[in-house]
Amino acid sequence: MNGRLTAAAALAALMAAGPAMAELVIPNLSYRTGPYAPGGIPYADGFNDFFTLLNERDGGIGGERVRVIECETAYNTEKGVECYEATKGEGSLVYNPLSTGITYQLIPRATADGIPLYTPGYGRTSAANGRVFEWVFNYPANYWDAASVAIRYLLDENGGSLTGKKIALVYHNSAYGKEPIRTLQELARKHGYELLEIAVDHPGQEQKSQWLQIRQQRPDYVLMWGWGVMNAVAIQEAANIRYPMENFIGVWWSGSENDVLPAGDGANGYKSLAMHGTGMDYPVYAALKQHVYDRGLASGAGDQIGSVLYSRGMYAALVIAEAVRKAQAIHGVAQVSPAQLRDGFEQLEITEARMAELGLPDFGQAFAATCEDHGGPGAGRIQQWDAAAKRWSLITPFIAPDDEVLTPLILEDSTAFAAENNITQRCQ
Amino acid sequence: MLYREAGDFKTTYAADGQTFPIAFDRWRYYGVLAVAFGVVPFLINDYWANAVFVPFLIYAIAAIGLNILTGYCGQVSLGTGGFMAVGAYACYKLMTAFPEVSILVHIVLAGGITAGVGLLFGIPSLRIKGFYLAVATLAAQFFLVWLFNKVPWFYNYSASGQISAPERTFLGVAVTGAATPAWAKYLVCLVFVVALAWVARNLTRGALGRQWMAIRDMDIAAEIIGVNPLRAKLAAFAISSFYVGIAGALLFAVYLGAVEVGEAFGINKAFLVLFMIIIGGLGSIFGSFAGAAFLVLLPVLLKNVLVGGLGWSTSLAAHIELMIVGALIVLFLIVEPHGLAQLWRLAKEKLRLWPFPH
Amino acid sequence: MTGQVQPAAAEAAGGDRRIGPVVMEMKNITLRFGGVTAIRDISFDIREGEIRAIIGPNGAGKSSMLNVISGFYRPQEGEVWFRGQRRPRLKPYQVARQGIARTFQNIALFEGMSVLDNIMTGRLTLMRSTILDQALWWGRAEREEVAHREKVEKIIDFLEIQHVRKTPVGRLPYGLKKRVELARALAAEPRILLLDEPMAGMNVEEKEDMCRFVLDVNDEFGTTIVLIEHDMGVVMDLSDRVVVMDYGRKIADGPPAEVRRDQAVIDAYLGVPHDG
Amino acid sequence: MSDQLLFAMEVTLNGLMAGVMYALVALGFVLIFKASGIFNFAQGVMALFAALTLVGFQTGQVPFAHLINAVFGTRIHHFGWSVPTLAAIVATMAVMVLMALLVERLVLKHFVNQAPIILFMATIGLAYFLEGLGDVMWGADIKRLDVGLPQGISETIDGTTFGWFGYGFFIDRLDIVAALVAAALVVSLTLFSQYTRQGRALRAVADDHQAALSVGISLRAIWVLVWSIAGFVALVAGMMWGTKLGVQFSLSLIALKALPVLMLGGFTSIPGAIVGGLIVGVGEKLFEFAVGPMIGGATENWFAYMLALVFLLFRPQGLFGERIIERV
Repeated sequence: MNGRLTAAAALAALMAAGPAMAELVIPNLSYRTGPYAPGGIPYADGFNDFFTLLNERDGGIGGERVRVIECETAYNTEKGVECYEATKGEGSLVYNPLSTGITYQLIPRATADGIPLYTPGYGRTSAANGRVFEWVFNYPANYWDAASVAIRYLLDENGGSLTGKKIALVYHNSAYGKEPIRTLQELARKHGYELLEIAVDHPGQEQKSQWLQIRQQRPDYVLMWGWGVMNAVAIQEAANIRYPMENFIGVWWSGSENDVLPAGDGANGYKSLAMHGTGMDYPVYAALKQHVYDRGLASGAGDQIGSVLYSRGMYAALVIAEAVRKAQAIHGVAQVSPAQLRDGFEQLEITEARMAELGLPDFGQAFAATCEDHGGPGAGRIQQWDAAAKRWSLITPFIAPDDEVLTPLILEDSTAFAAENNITQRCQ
Repeated sequence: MLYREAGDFKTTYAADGQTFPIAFDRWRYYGVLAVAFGVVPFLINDYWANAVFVPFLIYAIAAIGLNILTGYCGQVSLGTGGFMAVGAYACYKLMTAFPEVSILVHIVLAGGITAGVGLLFGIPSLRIKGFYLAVATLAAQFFLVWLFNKVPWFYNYSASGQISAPERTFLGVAVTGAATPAWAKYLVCLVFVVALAWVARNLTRGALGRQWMAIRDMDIAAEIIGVNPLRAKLAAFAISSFYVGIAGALLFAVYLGAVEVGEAFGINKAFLVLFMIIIGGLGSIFGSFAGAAFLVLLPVLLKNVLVGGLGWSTSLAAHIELMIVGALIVLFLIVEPHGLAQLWRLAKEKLRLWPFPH
Repeated sequence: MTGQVQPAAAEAAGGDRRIGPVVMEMKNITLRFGGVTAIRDISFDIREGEIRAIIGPNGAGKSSMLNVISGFYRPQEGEVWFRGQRRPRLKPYQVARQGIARTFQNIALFEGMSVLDNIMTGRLTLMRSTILDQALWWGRAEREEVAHREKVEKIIDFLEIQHVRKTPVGRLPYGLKKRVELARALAAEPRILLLDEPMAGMNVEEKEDMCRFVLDVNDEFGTTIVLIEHDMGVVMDLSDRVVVMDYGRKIADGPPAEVRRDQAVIDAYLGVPHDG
Repeated sequence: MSDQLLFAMEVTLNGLMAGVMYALVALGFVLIFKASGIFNFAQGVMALFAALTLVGFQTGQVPFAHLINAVFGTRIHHFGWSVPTLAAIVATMAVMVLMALLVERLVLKHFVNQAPIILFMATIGLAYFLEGLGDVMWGADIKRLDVGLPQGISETIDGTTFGWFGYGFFIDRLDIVAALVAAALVVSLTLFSQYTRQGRALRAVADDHQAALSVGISLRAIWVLVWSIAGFVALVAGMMWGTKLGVQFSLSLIALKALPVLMLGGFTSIPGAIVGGLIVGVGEKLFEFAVGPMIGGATENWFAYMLALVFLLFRPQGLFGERIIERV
């Protein structure tokens, strides 16, 4: 009897693809298990907490409460697909899967289903071209921007010239890790540095050969495109061979507390890119504490607040919330549809003033999307780790990427995609 | 009282050798087929296709393939992920190079190419035996994944190294690409599963199947009674890889649509399919289905019960889910060590005697 | 050279039976494992249709000899002649295809398969359908399966194991397993049947049954049989000629009655100290 | 000496060190396989679980905090104390022994006289379970493990070799410690199995199950013993790797690095695990150094297996296995 009840409950749960209720449904495809869980947990917490804040403080967005449906993907594409299909029927408005693999997976599906994808700082870079990718948004910055910003920063450090310098790229041997290679090669041609590509296989717990290679080749700078345990090990190994940490720059996915803490003092001085600010020095945290944490509504264990990836999850939620607001304004309805939300994303403008209003002054860059531009300005800052104080500090203002190099690359890749999939370009 | 062999006399050896000797089994089997072809396609939606049926069917093909090699021929393989990748990439290259040829042909050809690769990595099986043989297939697993990641020709020089399936149609209906209707995905996979399971059944009940099982049970005796071990083992490797390759091609082209080799075809996939056949039952076609169902459906079911039904947080649910799957595996083993297929057989035997067990 | 019997004498000994010309001949076989010599310079022949026994104390090299005949071991020296030709280096399965089948001292059945399937494996050397035929299971594969099944059923009848036809062999008692193994060997319709201690570990009744089967096989199918056996009574009753081995050497060869009287044989069995 | 040669020497030395780290993981597999013929799929997860427990005790985490909070709506995470490292190690060891007892009582007991494949399967179930349990008990976030092991370049070796060659070799001090620990582990395991009653019983069981049982050795007691020892080895491996990686799920994946070592060294030989580890370590590092850059790098994973494969083609029984003579 009991067994039958459970089975019935399970079946009901499986079938629960009922009509959309009067809510804004925003799925959170997160990963709190598996090899990348340490990165997935804070991001998901930040994402959830921000929407909880909006619900608790403002009663939702434009009077509509937000229902976040969390679904565990374990960073696994098949589970990602399952999550997408399971949440799609609930009237989901936008997907943010925090996985480049799942993003590639969802681009055709979401495009066919007419649901926007928001992939800030990850995913398919050429989706920045709104002419081809109608439903995908990856502003404020993407991988290629990151590569270019890093090189721009190094140019500034070296008085405008990198000629004769040797720069190593230590990358996760996957689609994600290979993203910046093309950009860095193009930039090498332009600026005359030598690029040394060093691959690390998943998961990357053992990087002796890679770091011995760096020790022997003595590159002037090391860039890193890592994720998961690979980051921590690389920073540890760099410290071990006494590579000067200030010459070691990670992408924003290689710049969280998780990555530097295991190396202890050795990580002091390590730099990474940042597309937003970090730490508790923003007014929004007072509101979060008051409306979310003190009421026991915090997501997860509630111990991730203020960390880099928590901030990023919160930032993603913030942009989505702003897009919803924009869509509500455009269409004059509170209960927006995915297609209406797409319009909101496409006409979204976030200014410094608005960020300050939201309690996050000097946190992210201002940007305005257009029909063509789904990628934003792509600027990034550099942050540096202070091991004694255990905190990141931003050491540069926002640095703009080199669009002269990037634009043709994006155009090339997106046009190829359009041709392959018979997509007629929009925004003409 | 329906489940009887009494009165169900066989008058020919052909009838005695058939797959379902008991009439009731036969009818149930036809019933399942009729529902699968005649009812499910009309009811299926995106969720059921993508989360349940399509992965189940594809993994069933891979599991049958691995079961041929490991369950029937006794050669342990941990290279399933790599061989699936061969199928997927072969399919991708064929699809993009010859868009005018039917996708179904490409999928079968992809299986053929995988068979060739499997044959190559099967050669060491002549010298290396038992669990040590796993090293050859592990080498294949890691090498193939590395190869597809490193050589840009395989992914048509795309910027990120991902491959994505362009839209291809069959009889005017899309079967790959985002516009594929759920029922089309399901039917394509179903047709492959039914055809391949039928062929596997034929192969394993005939001369070749007996050679495989002889090698599995005692390879020396098998050789002395006249089994050519080279031929039998390589046939097992090739045919098994053919199945696994088709599963890989379907996984890429029909199910996922876009894959990245390290993520989709890593060592985890090899373990997953191995777990399926061990849990389902080694040396059993039905076991391959049971194992695939167990490992595809159980996590989905548990997730829905724990998160959807009981309202737990996803992280807690995910962790508890792991514990439950683990505990269930141990529990099933304690009840019946030879897998779900054997459990099923025992249940049927009991049923055959019911209600007069003595 | 004790007890070496000339072929003429053997012919005389079995004159009334259908014993034909020499079908297989072992010439100066020597087999070593590392430093151990298992077989030292042994020669003997086997005639068509006879029952040829190899006897000797434990460790005499009898089973190794059988393994040489079935191609499982390759002797370092010596030649095997089969049907008037020197046999090249063959793999065991090639030897099997020439019509040499065997049973094993420690039963080597396929434990995971049914009795019927085990016996069917004996006919593998006779099956001709291709992988494609089998995959599609129409025409040749099915016809062939049925034809071979008929042959196998005859053997099942002959050895009186109908009742366990579909039982997995793992569940059978020892005596039946031995019989199934014989059935599997017979299913191959061999020219020469090698039996490695077919009666070891059996009770008197089972032994009698097995003796009857061996004689019937020899009688009905005219199969040449080479047999290793410990039970002297059985050997004396069954065999036409006997090779006696001790410490890897041949110490006697001839009809049972002669061998029994041979002094070297008596010494070997009674354990007279060895001088070499 | 030419730079390339010096580099190659440095890579070789580091390969040896990496090999020791692999061997540490492989040892746990060998112990259980030798004593009970089980390929323990859960060995990697055991290392993770041990490291998680160690950190948890050290930092005074409340076990099952996540679950307790979810059920009772509380918000507890830490007891607010920290435990000295040594005490935490002892406590963790006690947990591992308890785990061994439970594994025997709840799992292995039911599988006496079953085929190895079935026991292997049971360990798969165990691996799933332990992974989930570790997460529920201690949380899935990354934790820093500091048991006072030194890390970073060894100045002494750097200085000495610089004096010799004009190029200082890099050796990680953690690796030196690991090598010493591995040596101590092998010596103590050998002493244990040679000179203690339990050790002799262990060897007897490894040699011949049936015979050992017939002289009155309790198989179940042996199982508890050997799983406890494997738990200890897992703890040591977890400590070494955890110091390097931080404690998180990826720690359990080090088992993958132990597999080629096992293939090469043989599943039943402790010296085999060590020598196999060294060969794999040196082989993959040298290959990555010499050939890797030409073919795009990241070759280590597959090269270890290719190396083992080529090796096994010439010696199918593994490095220390006995020559296989086939009999019928």
